[in-house]
Amino acid sequence: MTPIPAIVWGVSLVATLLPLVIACPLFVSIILMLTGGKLPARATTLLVGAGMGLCALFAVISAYSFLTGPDSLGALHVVLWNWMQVGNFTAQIALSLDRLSLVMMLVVSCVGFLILVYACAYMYDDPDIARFFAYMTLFVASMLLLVLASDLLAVFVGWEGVGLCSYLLIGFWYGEQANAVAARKAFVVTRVGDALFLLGMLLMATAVGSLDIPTLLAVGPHAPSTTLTLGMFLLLGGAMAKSAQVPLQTWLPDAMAGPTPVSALIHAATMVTAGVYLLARLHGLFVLTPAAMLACAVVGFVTILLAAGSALVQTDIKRILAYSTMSQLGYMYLALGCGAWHAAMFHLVTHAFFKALLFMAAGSIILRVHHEQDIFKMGGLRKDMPWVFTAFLIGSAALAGLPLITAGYFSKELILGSAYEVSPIFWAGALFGAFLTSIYIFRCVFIVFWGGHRTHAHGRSGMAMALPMAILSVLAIAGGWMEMPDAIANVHIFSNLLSPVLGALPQEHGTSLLIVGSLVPIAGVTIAWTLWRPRDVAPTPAESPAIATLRADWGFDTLYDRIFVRPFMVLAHLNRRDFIDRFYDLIAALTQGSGQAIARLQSGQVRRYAGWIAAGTVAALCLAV
Amino acid sequence: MNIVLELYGLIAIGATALAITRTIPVHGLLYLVVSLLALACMFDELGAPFAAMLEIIVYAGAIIVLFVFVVMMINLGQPDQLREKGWFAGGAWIGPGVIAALLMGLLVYGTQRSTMAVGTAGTPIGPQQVGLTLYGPYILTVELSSFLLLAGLVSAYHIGRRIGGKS
Amino acid sequence: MMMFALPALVLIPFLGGFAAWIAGLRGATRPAWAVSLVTLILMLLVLVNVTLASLSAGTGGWFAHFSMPWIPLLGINLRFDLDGLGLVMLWLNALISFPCALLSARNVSERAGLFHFLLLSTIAGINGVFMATDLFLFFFFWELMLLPLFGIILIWGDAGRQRAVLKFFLFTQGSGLLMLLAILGLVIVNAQRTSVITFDYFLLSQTAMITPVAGVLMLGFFLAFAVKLPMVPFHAWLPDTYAASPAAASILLSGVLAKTGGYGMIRFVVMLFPGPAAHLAPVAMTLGVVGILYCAWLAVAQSDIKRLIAYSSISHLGFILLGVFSGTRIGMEGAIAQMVAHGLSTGALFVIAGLLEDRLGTRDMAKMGGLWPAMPQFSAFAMFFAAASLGLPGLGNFVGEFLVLMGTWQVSHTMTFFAAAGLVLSSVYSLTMMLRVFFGPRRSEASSPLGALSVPHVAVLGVAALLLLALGVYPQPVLNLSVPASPHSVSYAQEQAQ
Amino acid sequence: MNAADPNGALIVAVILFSLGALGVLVRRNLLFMLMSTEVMLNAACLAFIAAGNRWHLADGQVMFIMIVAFAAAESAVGLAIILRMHAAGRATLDADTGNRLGG
Amino acid sequence: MSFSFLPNAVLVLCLGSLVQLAAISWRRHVARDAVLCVIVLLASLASIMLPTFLIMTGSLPLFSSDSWGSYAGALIILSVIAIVLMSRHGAISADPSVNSEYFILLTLATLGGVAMTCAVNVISFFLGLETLSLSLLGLIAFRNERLDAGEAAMKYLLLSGVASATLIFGFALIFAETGSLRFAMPDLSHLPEPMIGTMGVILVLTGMFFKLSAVPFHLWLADVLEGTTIPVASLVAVTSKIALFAAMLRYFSSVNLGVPSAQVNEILIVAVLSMLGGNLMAVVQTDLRRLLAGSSIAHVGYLLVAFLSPQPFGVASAAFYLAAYAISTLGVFAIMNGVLPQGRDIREWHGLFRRKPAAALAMSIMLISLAGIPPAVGFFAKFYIVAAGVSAHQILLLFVLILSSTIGLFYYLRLILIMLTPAPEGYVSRAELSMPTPANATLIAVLACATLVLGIVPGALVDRSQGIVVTPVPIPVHSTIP
Repeated sequence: MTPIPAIVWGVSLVATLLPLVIACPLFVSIILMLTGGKLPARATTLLVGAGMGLCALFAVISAYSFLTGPDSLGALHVVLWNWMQVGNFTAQIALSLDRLSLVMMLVVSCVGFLILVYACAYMYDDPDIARFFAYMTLFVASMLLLVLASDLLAVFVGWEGVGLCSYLLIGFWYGEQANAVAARKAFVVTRVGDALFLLGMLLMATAVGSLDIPTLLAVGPHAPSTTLTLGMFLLLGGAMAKSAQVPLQTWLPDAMAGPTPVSALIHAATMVTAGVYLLARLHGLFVLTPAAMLACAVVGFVTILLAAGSALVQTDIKRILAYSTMSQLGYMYLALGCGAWHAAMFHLVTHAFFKALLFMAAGSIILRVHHEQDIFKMGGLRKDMPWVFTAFLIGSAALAGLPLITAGYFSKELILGSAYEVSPIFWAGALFGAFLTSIYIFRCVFIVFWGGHRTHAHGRSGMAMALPMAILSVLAIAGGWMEMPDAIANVHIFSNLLSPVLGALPQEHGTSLLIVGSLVPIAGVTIAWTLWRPRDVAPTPAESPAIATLRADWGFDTLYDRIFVRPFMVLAHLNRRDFIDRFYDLIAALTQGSGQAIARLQSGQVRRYAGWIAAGTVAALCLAV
Repeated sequence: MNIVLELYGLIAIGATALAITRTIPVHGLLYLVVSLLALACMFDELGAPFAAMLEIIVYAGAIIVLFVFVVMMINLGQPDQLREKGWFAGGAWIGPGVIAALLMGLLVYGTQRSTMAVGTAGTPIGPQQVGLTLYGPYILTVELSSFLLLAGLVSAYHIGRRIGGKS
Repeated sequence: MMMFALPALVLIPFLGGFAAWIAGLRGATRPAWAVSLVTLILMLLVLVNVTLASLSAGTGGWFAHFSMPWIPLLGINLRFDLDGLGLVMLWLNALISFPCALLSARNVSERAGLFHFLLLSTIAGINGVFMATDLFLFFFFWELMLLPLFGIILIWGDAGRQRAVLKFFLFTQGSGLLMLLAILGLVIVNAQRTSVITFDYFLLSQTAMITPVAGVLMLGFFLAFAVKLPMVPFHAWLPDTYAASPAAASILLSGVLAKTGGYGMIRFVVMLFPGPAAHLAPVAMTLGVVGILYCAWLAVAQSDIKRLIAYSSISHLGFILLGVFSGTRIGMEGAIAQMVAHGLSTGALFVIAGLLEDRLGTRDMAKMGGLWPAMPQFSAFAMFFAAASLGLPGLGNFVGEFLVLMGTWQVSHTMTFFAAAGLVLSSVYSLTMMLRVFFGPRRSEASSPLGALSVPHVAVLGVAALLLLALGVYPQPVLNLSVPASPHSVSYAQEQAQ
Repeated sequence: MNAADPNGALIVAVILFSLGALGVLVRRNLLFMLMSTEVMLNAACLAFIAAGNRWHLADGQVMFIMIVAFAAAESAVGLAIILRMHAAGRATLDADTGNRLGG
Repeated sequence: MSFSFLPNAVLVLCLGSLVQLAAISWRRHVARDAVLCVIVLLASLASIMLPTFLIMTGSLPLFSSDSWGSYAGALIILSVIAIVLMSRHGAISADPSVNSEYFILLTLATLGGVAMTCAVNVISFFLGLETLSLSLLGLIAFRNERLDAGEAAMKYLLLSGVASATLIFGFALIFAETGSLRFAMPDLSHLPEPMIGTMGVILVLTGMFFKLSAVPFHLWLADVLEGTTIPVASLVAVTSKIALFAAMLRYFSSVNLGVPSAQVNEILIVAVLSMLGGNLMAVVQTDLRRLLAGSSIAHVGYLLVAFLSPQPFGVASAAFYLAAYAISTLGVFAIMNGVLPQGRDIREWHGLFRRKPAAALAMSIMLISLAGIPPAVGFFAKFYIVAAGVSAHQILLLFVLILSSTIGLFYYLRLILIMLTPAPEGYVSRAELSMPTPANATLIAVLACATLVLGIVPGALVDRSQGIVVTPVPIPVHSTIP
C-alpha cells in the first residue's frame, strides 16, 4: 500500500514555526524568481526585508519557546514527510531543533537578516537586484535546512543547496569571465567534498541503516570502528571542502569575486562554517574515532598557519579577509580535532559576528572608493569615513583577539586552551597564528585608514548599511562576554546553553596561558604599527618570488592546475573525438576495404570468373579428399 | 585391360590438347574432330554403338560444322593469329595450369580409388535397347527436350537477327 | 475497458499519426499539429485511466493484460501486460512526447503531416515496447520504433545526419539481431524441454536452463540493451546521432528511447535470467562506472552543445546500468527513478539546446557566451536543468543517483567511489556548459535579438522543472508505483489460471 | 570382344574434363573457349557412357542424347551471340578486352 | 507402384508455348502475345491446384507432385507474371515488333523452372535447367544491338556452359558409382568407396552454386544484371534462383545435413562466404544493379542457412524466405523499371522522395524488407530463418548472418537516405523520371501491399509454409526394358 506521507504538524508553537523559518526566505526566493526581475527595486528590498525579518523573528520566537519549553534539554522533532523509502532504508524530510541547531539557526537567521538588510542598500542600484536576492534568500533557506534538518540526507540537500547558491552568487556578475570561472571552481572543489560526504553517508547508512542524526548518534557507536573511522574521514573530507581547509581551500580566495554581502554571508558567516557545525552535530561519533579527530586537528592547524601566512602578503582587501576566514576556520577545526566542541561553536558564533562586520565594512569602503579593492591604493580613509573606520577597527580587534574587549579574544582563548590540552605544538602553532593574524589585519587597518589619501572617497553609507554594522559591532565586542574563562569572570552562558548537547565544558587551565594569549595580539599590533605606520612614502607591497608564491596561496592553485586540471583538460581535448569512436571508424573502413577488394574480383574478364569457379571446385574437392 | 580403349583414349587426349592450343581456329576444330572420332570409337568399345554414331553424326558432323561456318563468317586474319600466339606466353599458363592440374589430380585420385567391377559389361547396349528406354520410361524427357531445343532455337534465332537501323 | 486500453495505447498514436499525415497533406502545418496534439491528449487520457485502475490494484504486481493470437503456429501472440515499471515508463513516454509535438512547429515547416506521423509512430512503437510480453512482439516493436525515427532524423536533421543515422541504425539493428538470436534460442530451448513453441514471456521465464546456455542467451539480450542504453564501449552512435537529430528527435531519443534499454535490462536480463545476470553484474557495473567517468570526461571537451549533452547523457545512463546490476532492490529503484529523472532533465536540456540552435544558428559553444542578459528566463531554466543534471539534491536526478549509489555501495565500495567521482565530473561539464553559453562577456556573433520564450516553451520547460522538483522532494509515489513485477508473480499466475 | 574397362574410360573422361577447363581458363579467344566447353561436355558424355557400360544401363546413353541436344542448342546460341557481337561492333573475339561490364 | 507424369504446370506451359508459337506464326501482334503469355502463366498457376492430368503408369518417376514443388512452381509463375507486367515494349528491344519472342522465351523459362522444381530424375532436372538457361540466354541478349547485352549473354553462356558441364560430370560420376539417375543425393555411406560419390556431389554443387550465384561462383551475376534489361535482370535474380534453390533443396532432402561431411562443409563455407561477400560487395557499389546483385548473393547465403537447418523450420523458413525475397526484389526492380529505368548510378536516386514520393515510399518499403526490418515481410522472413538456424544450432552461420545483415543494412539504408536527400553539388543527372505503365504501377502497388501485409500478418503464409513437405525422391524400379 502507498504509505501516506507522515506530515506531523507539531501541536506546539515551535513545531509550527520551525518550518516557517525555512519557508519565509524560500517563498521570498520563489516570488523573486517567478516575477523574473519585474518588481521594482524598492519592492524587492521591502519583500526581502520583510521575509528575512519574519524569518529571524520566527527563529527567535521558536528559540525562546524551545528554551522555555518542556523539552529544552532534548530535541524537538518535526517530521514533514517521508522523502524516500526503499526496502529498509528510509529518509525523511524532518526538522529537529536542539540547542546546537538552535544556536546555529539564530546565527544564520539573525546575521543573515542583518547582512541582507545591508545588502538591500549595497545592491540597490544593481539592475539585477531581484536575481541577487532570489539567490540570497534561497541561500538562507538552504542554510537553514542544513542547520535544522534531522536527517543527514536532508542536511545534504541544504549542503548542496548552499553550494549552488554560492556558485550563483560568486558568479553573480557573470559578465566578467573571471567571476564565472571562479564560481565554477568554487562549486567543483566543494563538490569533491560533497562526493566524499555522500560516500560517508552511504557508508553510515549501510552500517547503521538510517541517516537520521539521532539514530546515527545512538546506533553509530556500535558500528565496527574501522567503518566508523572511514565514515568520519569521509564526512570530514566533505566538511573540509565546504570550510576551505587545506588542501581543498583554493576556491575561497577566488570566491571573493562575488558581491561583498555575499562574501559576508556565505564565505564568512554561514556556509563555510557548515562543516564545523556538521562535525559538531556528529561529535558523538567523531569522538570515537581518534584518527579522524587528529586529522581534523592537523588540518586545522596547517590551515591556520598557511592561510595566515598568505593573508600577510595580500593586497586585495577582500582576499585578506578571505584568508583570514580560512585561518579562523582552521581554529575551529583545530578545536573540533581537540574535542573542544564548545570552543569551536563559540568561535563559530563570534567569528560570524566579527567577520560579517569586517566584510560589511570592507564592502562599504569598496563601494565608496569606486570598487577599488587594492589596499595600497587606499589610505587615510580614517577621516573620510569615521564610522566605517570604527566598525572595521572593532572587527579587526576582534579578529586579532585583542584581550578582554573583543569577542574573538574569548573564543580564541578557549580554543588555545583546549589545544594545549591535546598538544603544546598545536597550542604554539595556534598562538603563532594568532600573532600573524593581528599583524596582517592591522597591516590592513594601518594602510587603509592611516597615511595620505591615495584615492577619493565619496558619498555616505546609508542607514540600512550603518545599522547592521552597528549591531554587529556591538556583538563583535559583547558577544564574547557570553563565555569567559574563570580567571576573568565566571560567565558560562554559552557553554551552559550547549552542554546538554555537547557535554560539559572541559577543565580550564591556568592563567599563564591566558596571559601569553593576551600578549601575543598586542605584540602583533605593535609590529604592524612599526612596519606599516604612516610614513612620507606611500607603502608598497613587498615583492619577491617567495612572496608571490605566498600570495598565490602557497602555490596550491598552480600545483592543482598542473597535476589535475591541465592533464585532465589536455587529455580530454586530445580525446575529444573519442578514440572508441575511431575504433568503429576503423571497422567501417575495413568493411569498405574488403568490399572494394571483393568488388575488384569482378574484373569483367570472363576467364577469371571461370577461374574462380574452377578454383572453388578444386577447393571443395579438397574437402572431400 | 583393353588396349584399344586406352589407345583411343590417348588419341582423344592428345587431339584435345592440341585442339585447345592451336592459334588458328580451323586447326583447333580439326583436332577437335579427331578427338571426337576417337571418343566415338571409345563409345563403341564401351558398348554404345548408337552413341558412337550419334557422336560422329551430330557432334562432329553438325556442331563442329557450325563452328566452321562461324569461323568462316568472322574471317579472322593474320594479325589475330599473331596475337593468339602472343597470348600463350609463359605466364598466362601458370594459374590455369595449376588449377586444371589440381582438378585433374583430385578427380583422378578419386576415380582411381573406385573399384569399378566390370559388371555385365561387354555386351553392348544396342540402339534398340536405347530406343526402348528413351521412348519408354523417358518419353516425357524427349518431349521436354523438344522444348529445350525450342528455347535454343528461339534464342539463337532472335539473337542472330538484325534489328534496328542496319537492317 | 482495461482489456483494450493496452492495445489502444499503441493504436491511438499510430492511427492518430495517420490522421495527422492526412491532415497535413494539403501542406498546412497547423492541422497536422493539432491532430497530433489531440492524439497525444487522447493517449494521455487512456493512460490516466489505466493508471487509476492500476493504483487500486496495489503495487508490485501486474495490472492489466491483453492477449490475442497472431501467428498461432509459432506460438506468437499479440500479448501486452502492464506492471508498475511499464506504467512509469509509459508515463515518461507520454510526457516526453508532448514537447516533441509541441515544439516541432518551429523546425518543421514543411511536410508537417509526415513529421507527426513519424513521431507518433515512434511513440506507438515505444509504448509497445513497454508493454509487450510476447518476445516476438517485443522484438517487433523494438525494431519498429526506430524506423520512423530514422525518417525524422534524415528529413529534418542537421548536417552530418546521414552518417550519424547509418551509424545509429547499424549499431541498434546489429545488436537487435543478437537479441533475436537470444530470443529464438530461449524459445528453442524451451521448446525442447516442453515441446511447446511459445514466445510468451511468462512461460519462457520458467524455462529451466543449464548455466552456460542461459548465460549466452542473456548476453544476446544484454548486448542489445547495452547498445541502446548505451553502455561504453557501444556508445559511439549516440553523440553523432543526438547532434544530428532535429530537436524533437533528440528529445525523444534521449528522453525515452535510451530508457528502453534500461527497461529491457530490467525486464529481460535481470528478471528473465537472474542467475547469469548476477554473474555478469561485476562486468556490467564496471562498464557502467567506466561509462560514467569516461563520458563525463569526454563531455568536458566538447564544444558542440548537443554533443556535450549527449556525452553527459551517456554518463548518467551509467548509473542506470549500475543500479540495475547492483542486484539490490534499492539500486533497482534508483535506476528506475534515474530513468525518469534523466528522461525529463536531458529532454529539457535538449529542448534548450534546440532552442539555442534555433535562435543562434549554431551549436558551437565557442560562438555563444554571455547569453543570460539576452534571455534571462531561458537561462534560468538552463541553470535549473544543469543543476538537475549535476545531481542537485532536491531534484529528481539526485534521488536516482543516490539510491543507485546506495545499492552499489552494498556490493562494491570501489565502484561506488568511482561512480561518486562521476558526480564531481558532472558538475564540471554542467557548469562548463553554463559558463560557455550563458556567462562571460557577450560574443559578437550572438548579438542578434533573441526574443522571449514562447508559451509552449515555457510550459514545457516549466512542467519538466516542476516534475523534476516533485520527483526530487517527494519521489515516493514513483518509487512505490514503479516496482517491476516479477514474471513469476504469484497473484498473476492465479489470475491467469482463472 | 574384350570387356571394356569403364574405369579407364572414366580416367580419360576426367582428363578431358580438366583439359576443357584448362582451355576455358587459358584461352582468350571466345571461339576457343566455346570449344573448350564442348570438350568438357564431351568428357561428361564419355563418363555417362562408361557408367552405362558399368551398370549395363541404357540410361547413360539416354543422358548422352540429351547432352548432345543441349550441346547443339548451346553452341548454336553461343555462336549466334559471337556473330551478333561481331556484327554489333566488337572488334575482336578476345574475351579479356573490350569488356564494358564489371568493376 | 511407380508411375510417371508431367506436372500440370509443365504441361500447360508446354501447350501454352506452342499456342504462342502458333499465334506468332499466324500474325505478329505484340500486345496480344503479352496477354497470351499472362493467360498461359495464369492457366499454369491454376493448374497447379488441380490433380495431375497426365499419368503414365508402370514407368520411371521423373517428376514429383509434392507441396514443395507446387509452392516453388507457384512462386516461379507468379514472379514471371510480375516480370511480364513490368516489361515495357520500348525497353525490351529497340524494335517492339520482335517482342513476341520475348514472351515465348519467358514462357519457356517458366517451363524450365517449373520442371526443375518438380524433377526427381537427373535427366528431367537437366532438361529443365537447360531450358531455363537457354531461354535466359535469349532474354539476356534480347536487345541484341547492344554490346552490353551481348557481352552479358556471352559471359553467361560460357560460364553456365562450364557450370553445366561440371554439374553433369558430377552426375555422371554419381551415376557411375550408384547406377542410378535418381535426383537425390546418394546415400554415400552405403557405397563401397564414397569418395567418388562425394566428388560427384561436389561437382553437382558447383553447378548449382553457380546458378544460385553463391560466392565464389557468383562473379557473373553482377555483370549480367548490369548488361541486360531490368525485367530480365529480375528474372535472373529471382525466378532462376527460386527454381534452382527449390531443386537443390529437393536434391538434398533425403540426407541429414546436420551430420558434417564434405558437402555439408562446402555448403556451410559457401553460405558464410556468400553472406559476407555479397554484402561486402554491395557496400561499395555505385551501380544500383550491381548493388542488387550483391544483395541477391547475400540473400542466397541466408537461404543456405535455412537450407542447412533440418525440419520443421528449415523448409518452412526457406519457403517463406523465398517468397519474401521474391516480393521485395521484384518490387525494387519494378520500381527501377517504372520510375527510373536509366537510374543505374545510385546518385540518380537522390531526392526521389521529393520528386516521386509514392515510388520512393514503395522503394523504401522494399529496401526495408530486404534489410529485414519490421514491419516489412523481410523481417519475418529473416526471423524465420534465424529460428531455423537456432533450432539447428548453426552458431557460426548465425553470427555471420548477423554480422553480414548489419553490413547489409548499411547499403539498404544508404539507398533510402539517398532518396531522402537532394543530389550532391555538381552531379549532373542523366536519367529521366518516367511514368510507370499502368501494369507496372499496379505491380508496384501490389508488391508494396504484399510486403507490408505479409510483414504484419504473416500468419497465413506461415501456415502455408509450415505445411510444405518435400516428399523424398522415390527409389525407382530400375528402368529395365519392358
